[in-house]
Amino acid sequence: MHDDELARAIEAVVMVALEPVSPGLMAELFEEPVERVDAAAAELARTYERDRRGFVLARVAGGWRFQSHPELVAYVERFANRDVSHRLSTAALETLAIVAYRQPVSRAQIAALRGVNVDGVVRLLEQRGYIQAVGRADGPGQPVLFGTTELFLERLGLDSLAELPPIEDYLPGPEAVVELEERLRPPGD
Amino acid sequence: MHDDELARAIEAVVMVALEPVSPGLMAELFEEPVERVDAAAAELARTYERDRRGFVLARVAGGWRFQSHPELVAYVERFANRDVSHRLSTAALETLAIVAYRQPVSRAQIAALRGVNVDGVVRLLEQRGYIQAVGRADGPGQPVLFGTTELFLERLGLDSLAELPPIEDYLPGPEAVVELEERLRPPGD
Amino acid sequence: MAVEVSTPVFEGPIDLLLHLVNTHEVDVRDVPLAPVVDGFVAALAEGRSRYSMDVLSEFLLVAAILVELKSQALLPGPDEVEPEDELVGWDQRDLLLSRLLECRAYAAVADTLAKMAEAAACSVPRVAGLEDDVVVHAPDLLRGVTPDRLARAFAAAVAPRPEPRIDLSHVTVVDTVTVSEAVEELAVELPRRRRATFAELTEHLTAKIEVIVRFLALLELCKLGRVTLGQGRSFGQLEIEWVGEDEPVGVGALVVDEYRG
Repeated sequence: MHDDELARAIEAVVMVALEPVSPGLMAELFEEPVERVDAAAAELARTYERDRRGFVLARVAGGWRFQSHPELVAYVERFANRDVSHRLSTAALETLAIVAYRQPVSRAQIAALRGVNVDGVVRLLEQRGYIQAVGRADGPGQPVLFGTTELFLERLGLDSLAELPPIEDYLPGPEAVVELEERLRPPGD
Repeated sequence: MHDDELARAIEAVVMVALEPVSPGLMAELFEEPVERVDAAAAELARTYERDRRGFVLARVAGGWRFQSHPELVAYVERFANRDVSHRLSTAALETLAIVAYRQPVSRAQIAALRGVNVDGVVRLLEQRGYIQAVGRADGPGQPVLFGTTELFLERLGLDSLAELPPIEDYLPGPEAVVELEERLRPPGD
Repeated sequence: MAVEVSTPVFEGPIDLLLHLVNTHEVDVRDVPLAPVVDGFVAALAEGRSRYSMDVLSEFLLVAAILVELKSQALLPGPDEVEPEDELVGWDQRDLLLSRLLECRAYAAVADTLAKMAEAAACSVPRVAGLEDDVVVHAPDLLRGVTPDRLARAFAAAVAPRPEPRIDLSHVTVVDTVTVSEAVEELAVELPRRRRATFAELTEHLTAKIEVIVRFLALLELCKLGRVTLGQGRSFGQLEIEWVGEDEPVGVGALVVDEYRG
């Protein structure tokens, strides 16, 4: 792979990643030596710094990730604390409900139920502290499993998950449950 | 704010956003005219394209967001371990097209056009988040009127509905009208 | 393949008949519509393997337009000699045609939309969000969310997504009972009655569309082997006999074909 292509591939993958991406994983993906990948990422990071970009490519927790430049934290905080939505969207609430009733549950399982990619919504709920990673599934890729947090219980005025309303009272009938089980299987049907 | 500072602030904020960031919101955060913010973002987008970065700054659903460059889709797909394209059925797509071009539109109006009951398809599109109730008609029964969502724009990579291809280009010409009439006859007649 | 009909003035596919009526090559007043319906019933008797549900529903559409044309032609208008009367048939034809044209435009653009979506899917958006060390004082997003609302949200999220079902909305734009709802209704009523005529089953109905929907529902039940349909003589009453179980059947037990639009 050319230097140019390698740099672009690193940029693309790290841009869409939710967690820091390890050089080892990228080396596998690109079929390149891990040292070369790591050096290319470090070179990119220098380029951004030199060009005074508003973001940095940072080496964090054993991997590379994009984040905002510390010099611009004032704007980022203003953005994060903007007074836009006081309420969760329907999509976010439904996703939270799925996590609450189906925990532990993976992103892919939620996506299969909701029929759309839920990465952004899961991220939002995670960052607001309503859900958290509680483990990993055994299957291929060992996807992260999510569950609700103490904060979630607190906000809903619940002592424990056992106090959630029994979902049977809200479901139309036994057929729906069967269908639900079927759709909870990993995608790829 | 200096041009440089503005560009960096845009980069920092868009980098941490979960959804496209509207120029209006950034104008508020930065206390700059919205036109200036929008122009600066567009200039950044051109810079990335010129420098052949692996990511793009795209104008989608009324805002700016970072996304991976389409040329690197192979790596991103391998990384995310998922098929990024999942097509809707023809029935769903045609219904979606009707909603997109005729919004606000009621179920009955869609059904009258498509010639079949569309309750299931409309519900599916609503659950996927591509369409939503946007109001009610004045007529008898005050049927719910549907319109497309921001997610619809995002999925199509459109900035606004104005970017939809003009439906006139897809209306059959006079020859097709004649042909359609003839198709009312059986073959060989 | 369209359903063939046979009348004293015309023999052939029913949509051709509509075409001829519309182009005034055949006077709709000369066309007895009963044989048209006979042709339909005969077509059904020949077995459903020959005709798809699309063809049969298209027949119903065309037949409905013919009935409407004929009723307009037979009813004395306020100004019978007005030349506008000549245009009535054209109006109907144009309506059908313009609907077909518009549908074709949406079908064509739907393909373009799918391609746009595919192209857009090649770019994956960044959704990593904020770094962990950014201080967020954003308002509590869960304010006002009760456990009950959460449970409702879950029920909404996992509610089965119904597949599209056929009905005859193209004949009327008023919301009406769907075929599967009618199947459900008949599956409760018929075991009680054992036998009934079509007239008895539909006497409480006022809208034509509802009668037609009951008819389609009976065809469904027949296909499922729950009823037999018979007719003593030509133009006689349509007689229905329930041959399913004695107990009323929940609709969950009946698998009604899913029709795609």
